[in-house]
Amino acid sequence: MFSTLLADYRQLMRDGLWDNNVVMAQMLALCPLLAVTTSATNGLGMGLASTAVLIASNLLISSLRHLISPDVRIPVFVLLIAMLVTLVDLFMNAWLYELHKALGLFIPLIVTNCAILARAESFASRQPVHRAFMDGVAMGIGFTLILVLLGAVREIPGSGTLFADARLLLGEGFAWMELTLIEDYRGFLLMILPPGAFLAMGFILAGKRVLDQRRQAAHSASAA
Amino acid sequence: MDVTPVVSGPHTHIGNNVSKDMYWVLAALTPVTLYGIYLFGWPALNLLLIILLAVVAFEALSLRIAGKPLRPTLLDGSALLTGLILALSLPPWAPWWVGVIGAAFAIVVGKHVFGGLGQNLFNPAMLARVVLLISFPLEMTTWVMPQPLFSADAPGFWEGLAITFGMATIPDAITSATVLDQAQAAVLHGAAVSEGIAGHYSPLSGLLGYQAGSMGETSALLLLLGGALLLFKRVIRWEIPLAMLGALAMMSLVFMWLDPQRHAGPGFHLLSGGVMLVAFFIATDPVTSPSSRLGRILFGAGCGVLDYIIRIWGNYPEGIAFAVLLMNALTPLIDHYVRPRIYGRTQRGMPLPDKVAPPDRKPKAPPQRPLYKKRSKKP
Amino acid sequence: MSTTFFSRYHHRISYQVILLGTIGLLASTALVIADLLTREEIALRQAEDFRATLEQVLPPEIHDNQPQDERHLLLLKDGSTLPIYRARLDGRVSGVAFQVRGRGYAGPIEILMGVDASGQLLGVRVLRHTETPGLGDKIEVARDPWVLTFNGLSLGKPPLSAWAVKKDGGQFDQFTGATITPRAVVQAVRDGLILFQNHQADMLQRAAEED
Amino acid sequence: MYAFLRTLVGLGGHSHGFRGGVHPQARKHQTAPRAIEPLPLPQRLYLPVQQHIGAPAEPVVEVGQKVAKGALIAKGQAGVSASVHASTSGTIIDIAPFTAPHPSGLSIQTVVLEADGEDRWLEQPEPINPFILEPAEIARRVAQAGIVGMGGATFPSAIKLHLGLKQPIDTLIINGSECEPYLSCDDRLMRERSHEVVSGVRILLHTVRATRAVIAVEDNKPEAFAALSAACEALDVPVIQPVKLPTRYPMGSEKHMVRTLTGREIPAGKLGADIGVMVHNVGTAYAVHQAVIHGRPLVSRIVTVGGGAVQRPANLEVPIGTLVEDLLNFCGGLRVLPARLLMGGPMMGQVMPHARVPIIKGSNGVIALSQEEIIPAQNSPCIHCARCVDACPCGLMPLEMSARIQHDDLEGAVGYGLFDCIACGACSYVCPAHIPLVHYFNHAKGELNAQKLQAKRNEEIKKLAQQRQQRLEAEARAKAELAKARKAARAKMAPPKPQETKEETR
Amino acid sequence: MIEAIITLTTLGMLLGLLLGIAAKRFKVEKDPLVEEIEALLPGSNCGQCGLAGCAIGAQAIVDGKAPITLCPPGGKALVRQLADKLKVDVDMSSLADKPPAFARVREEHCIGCTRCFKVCPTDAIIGAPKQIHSVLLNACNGCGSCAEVCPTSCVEIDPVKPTLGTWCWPKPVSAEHSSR
Repeated sequence: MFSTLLADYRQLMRDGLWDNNVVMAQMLALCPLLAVTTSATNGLGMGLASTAVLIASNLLISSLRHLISPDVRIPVFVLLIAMLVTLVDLFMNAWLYELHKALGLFIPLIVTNCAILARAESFASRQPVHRAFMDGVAMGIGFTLILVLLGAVREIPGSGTLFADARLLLGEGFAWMELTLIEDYRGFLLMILPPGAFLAMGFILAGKRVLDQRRQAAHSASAA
Repeated sequence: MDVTPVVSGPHTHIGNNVSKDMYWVLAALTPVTLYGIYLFGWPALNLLLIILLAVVAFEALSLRIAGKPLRPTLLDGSALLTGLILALSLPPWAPWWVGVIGAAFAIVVGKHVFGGLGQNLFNPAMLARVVLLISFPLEMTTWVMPQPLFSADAPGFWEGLAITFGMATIPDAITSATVLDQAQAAVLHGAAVSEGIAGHYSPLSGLLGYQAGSMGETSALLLLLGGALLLFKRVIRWEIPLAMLGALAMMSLVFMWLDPQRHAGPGFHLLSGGVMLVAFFIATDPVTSPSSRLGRILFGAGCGVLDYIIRIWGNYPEGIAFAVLLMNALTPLIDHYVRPRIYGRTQRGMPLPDKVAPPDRKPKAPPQRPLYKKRSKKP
Repeated sequence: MSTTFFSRYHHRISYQVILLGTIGLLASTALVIADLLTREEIALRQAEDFRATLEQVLPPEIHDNQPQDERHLLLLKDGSTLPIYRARLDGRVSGVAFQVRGRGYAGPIEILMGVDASGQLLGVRVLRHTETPGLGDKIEVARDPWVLTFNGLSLGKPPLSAWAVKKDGGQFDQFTGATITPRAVVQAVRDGLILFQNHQADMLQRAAEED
Repeated sequence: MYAFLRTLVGLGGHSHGFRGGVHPQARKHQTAPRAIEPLPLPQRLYLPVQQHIGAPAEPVVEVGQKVAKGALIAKGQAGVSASVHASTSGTIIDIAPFTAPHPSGLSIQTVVLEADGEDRWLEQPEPINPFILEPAEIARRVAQAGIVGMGGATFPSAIKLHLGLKQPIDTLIINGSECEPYLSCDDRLMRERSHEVVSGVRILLHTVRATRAVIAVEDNKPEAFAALSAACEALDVPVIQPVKLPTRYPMGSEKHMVRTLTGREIPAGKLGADIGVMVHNVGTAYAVHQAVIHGRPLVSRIVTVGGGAVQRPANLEVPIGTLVEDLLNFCGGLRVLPARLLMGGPMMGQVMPHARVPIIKGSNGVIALSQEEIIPAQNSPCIHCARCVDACPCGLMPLEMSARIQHDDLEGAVGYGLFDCIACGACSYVCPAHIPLVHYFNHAKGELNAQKLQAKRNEEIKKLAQQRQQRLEAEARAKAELAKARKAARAKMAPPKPQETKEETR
Repeated sequence: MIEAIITLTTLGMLLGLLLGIAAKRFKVEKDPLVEEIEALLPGSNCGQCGLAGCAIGAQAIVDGKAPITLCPPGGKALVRQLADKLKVDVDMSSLADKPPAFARVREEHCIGCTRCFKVCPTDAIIGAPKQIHSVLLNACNGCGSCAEVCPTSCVEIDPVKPTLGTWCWPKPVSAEHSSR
């Protein structure tokens, strides 16, 4: 019983992190993704905020799933998600003020993050609470990882640093994360400009395709 | 006698091929290149060689990754041409890594990501130039006055190497703004454009190219000669160069007439910046320009108009690369909507009416349908 | 089971009305509570933030008051109003801070500047801008000390004609590769100084009378 | 707006002449100076029952039957079809499939005729004055003679003439342009038999009642033009006028010739007759003269044998049904192994599977190209140079069509005008990437045709299935009723069970 | 505060009302697409798709449970019609169009059992008990049902040989052009 549950969670995790990743497989949430990932720190902040909303919305919607009638489900989802995002915005503004200053513009964007609505519609509204929670965690982490990855891919060539200003997000204790990889670096500006986001995204997607193809080839080779 | 292969006609051919075209363009660019090397000396030659090497290396790498055979594509001259055009459009004393990054963008992102030769949407060299301009504004706007080889002030071989490999800084004394920079600065100051370019520009210097600028953009005369050779060999066609230069001239004439304080004349605009190089060698890139004659005319005119708009109202003194890329992006659209009229059909694809048969003897015509529903299904 | 219990009513119009109504009620209530919880904190943070910025252009040694509390609306000659913040030392106005706006490369640049009573610049800080990262953003003090070069300058020092970037024949450095951004800042600061000169009396004296 | 733009850039008016086209090397010097030689009668002749566009003819002879030259061998069917006649006198020795002169190398029903060497004509009717005959009668005689378009299209000429009877024709165009490289059979015909050609034109003119006829000759054949002018003079027919056309491929295409001579365009999906013009080949005119004046059906034609691999290129008058092999042997055999053996010219000619295929009515040339004459394909990807667009005489965009066909978007290619393509090959000829454009178009046209046939067949089979369904249902109903009736009958006989009976009878 | 709560609640109720009415109003009973697709299918219920009849096949296509290439007798022509109808792109090249085939009765083995013509979906086999059966080529769609039931395996499904009339140029093959 417990082991099947564990296997189920492992599968959910795999889906969220790789096979059915919000960005790399579902190609959702590109707007916040491309807008905020000028640095790995920004990506991390946005990812964590989105994950919080995603988990909360999955939980809420899954527990209300029997109440919600199919005809009005979409407005209900939108209302709930908008409420959650506004809550996060308010709380961040109050207690994570510096980070809110950096990400402030993008927090309301989470409302339009179609990944959250998509998970609500296709998963949370049909699954028990515990699975919906795990899905939120998995999808959230998957999204956060991509945001951080894209942020890093853009930040390193773009400004020669990694996790710059991480202390604003995580507190002074995390100052060690802030790396300056190249001193006096003038920067490959394209990467922190919007076109760079598309470019880096394209290469990341291509990379995933290559890995998947290799894996499949290895799989079928071993099966044969 | 034995079975011959089952092939459709025609069984004869005019005898051209893709690499012949490429080598003709390379040949037409040779005088400009040699002159550019003469004007800007060893650093320019170094940069050119580095770019050509890098281009071939990246081409080979991309082909290897894509699992395509190396030889035929490496030998077709297309990568070398991209490299040469890129080198000709960079500041001649740019450091080596600018060239290498440019080559990487041109070949990998500009060409092979789209599927290789013939598939790219944008001109690879122009794409690389724009990426470099956006990313490295300092390096990409450091121009020098011509320092002809073996002249007193010209850097020697070792100095040239030092400049290219970033070991020596370019002395401030010989850096210079391009004439387009001067014109823009003058207008921003509120001075007359003629004052701004006085002493920096004359039609003769424009023609001969004895002014600051990139290696291949300076001598309008040699570029014209190369273009004429290509036109004569029918490697390129007249529509794009003529429409582009014509549109630019028209724009500058109109605005000079409206406000001669702010706007220089057509001669200045045609002979400065990268106009000539682009008109004959870049905008005419077959892959990224429209297929129909009218389409090519629209494309060329669009390049000219956009270039003028960016030069005058944009933030960059020269906008030809942006203009070309914008029009490249429009090319599929132009190709979709601007098609030659099909024999026996109207421009919209309806069968022509039969004019001669009198109505009483005309058999009842079946309902006429247009040939194509406008359905865009580009592979 | 709740499934069967509720889903029986799912298709009734009244059910939809009540459902959406309830959700709306719950959501708005939650937001109201959150707002009440955070309102004070947020206001505090914003005030702190603003004070910190003001401190940068009105150094603490020239005042003993809280400039952020001394917000006044200055009536300009063209009829518009400009909020200003006064610094006082011993009750006398020792400096003012106000916002100016420059036209940058990619949009407006909001600049806060502090001027002492004699018209000398105390400090210039960029509040908001949308300039190209890595290029135009050197106007942020966190990235480049460039804006500090304004400190101590005034309209006569340098002379008005030199209030421009070097490329335009002035005395201010432009950063390599970007001219428009520093040009916009220099112009905006110069205009701010002119504005101060034009309204010097209002900014300093009438304010004193008001109190 | 669009029209304005077009006029602005001066693209609107090709009032005469057509857009595009190419100038392939003519290479006619090999054979043009060579007079027509009669080919000695071969031993066996192979006469396919279909040598034309349309339905195959039905054989009317039996194996073992003796026939005279000109005797009917296979009768044309109703609709678009044409008869086949014996090209010499002899015995029918077989009626069986034989390799068709077609690139597929597939076979076709063929009548094999063993020559008796006498070459004895069927009883000839007295020559008659055609100008006392009704046009419909002339058309009938043309049909009887089995004449088809001799330029290579092989459309039955009588059908064309019938169209002309129904619609007013103002201009009769006789196509003597012969724009294909290598070929000179029409050139020689016009030079050597100009009187017969002009006579044939006169008959055609009489038949379609056009006001004038022009014989169009490309300006690289001055001798033919002079001969025709002299013949017109001699026969005193001022309404027939030889005209010089600029040399440009594909001038010989009906559509483009009409455009060049009259400035009119044949609307898509229509025929020349719809706009008052009719085009016939000079060879057709000659055959009409033979048929109407002398009562001789079409049993021979002029064929150019050329190409670098042929020992002694020539123009031969060949009995229909002669094997290509015999022609080559008469010309001294092959000098070198040919890279391609073609029937027709190098632009639109078809590759032959081997030399044991018969000459048919539309075979205007047998070209054996040596390796040097074929420029080897150096395939590279399409670079969108659009030379094909400039070369296309039909205003198509071959590169767009082939790209779609390559990705199996055949409908997309149709949207770009696939069915307006005349397969002239100008696009492939100029393509620097050596893309087999015409091959793509041929493939797509064939594939779409096959799909159309299949869809039609599906439709028919569906009807059959529905009929069966109905039949089965009807049978089941009948059976049920029968059972009911039987049960009722049994119920009557059996001791009554009152309630049930009531139910059932009701 | 209170206003916000009231506004949002009222808005919710109003929207609920609207949506509830709309859901009742615009209820779609049955998918008309299924019928349209069924009309395109051959209708011979031959079972070559592995489903029990064309109606079920049509439903499967609409539900996305079967590819639009499911019907061998329909051939490429049908695939194209279906692709048009469903607005999907389909890679025709991967479709190894099963060459059209006809049933042929090997007369030396036929015992005249009539089983084959009873199952023929298009009534393409004629014959009578104890008589040798033969196939009407025009009506046969090569589905092979007859071959399955023949007790002596005397029905063969032969591919149709191309003739001059049906032959068409093969798609050109060249390494360079087929690289994608």
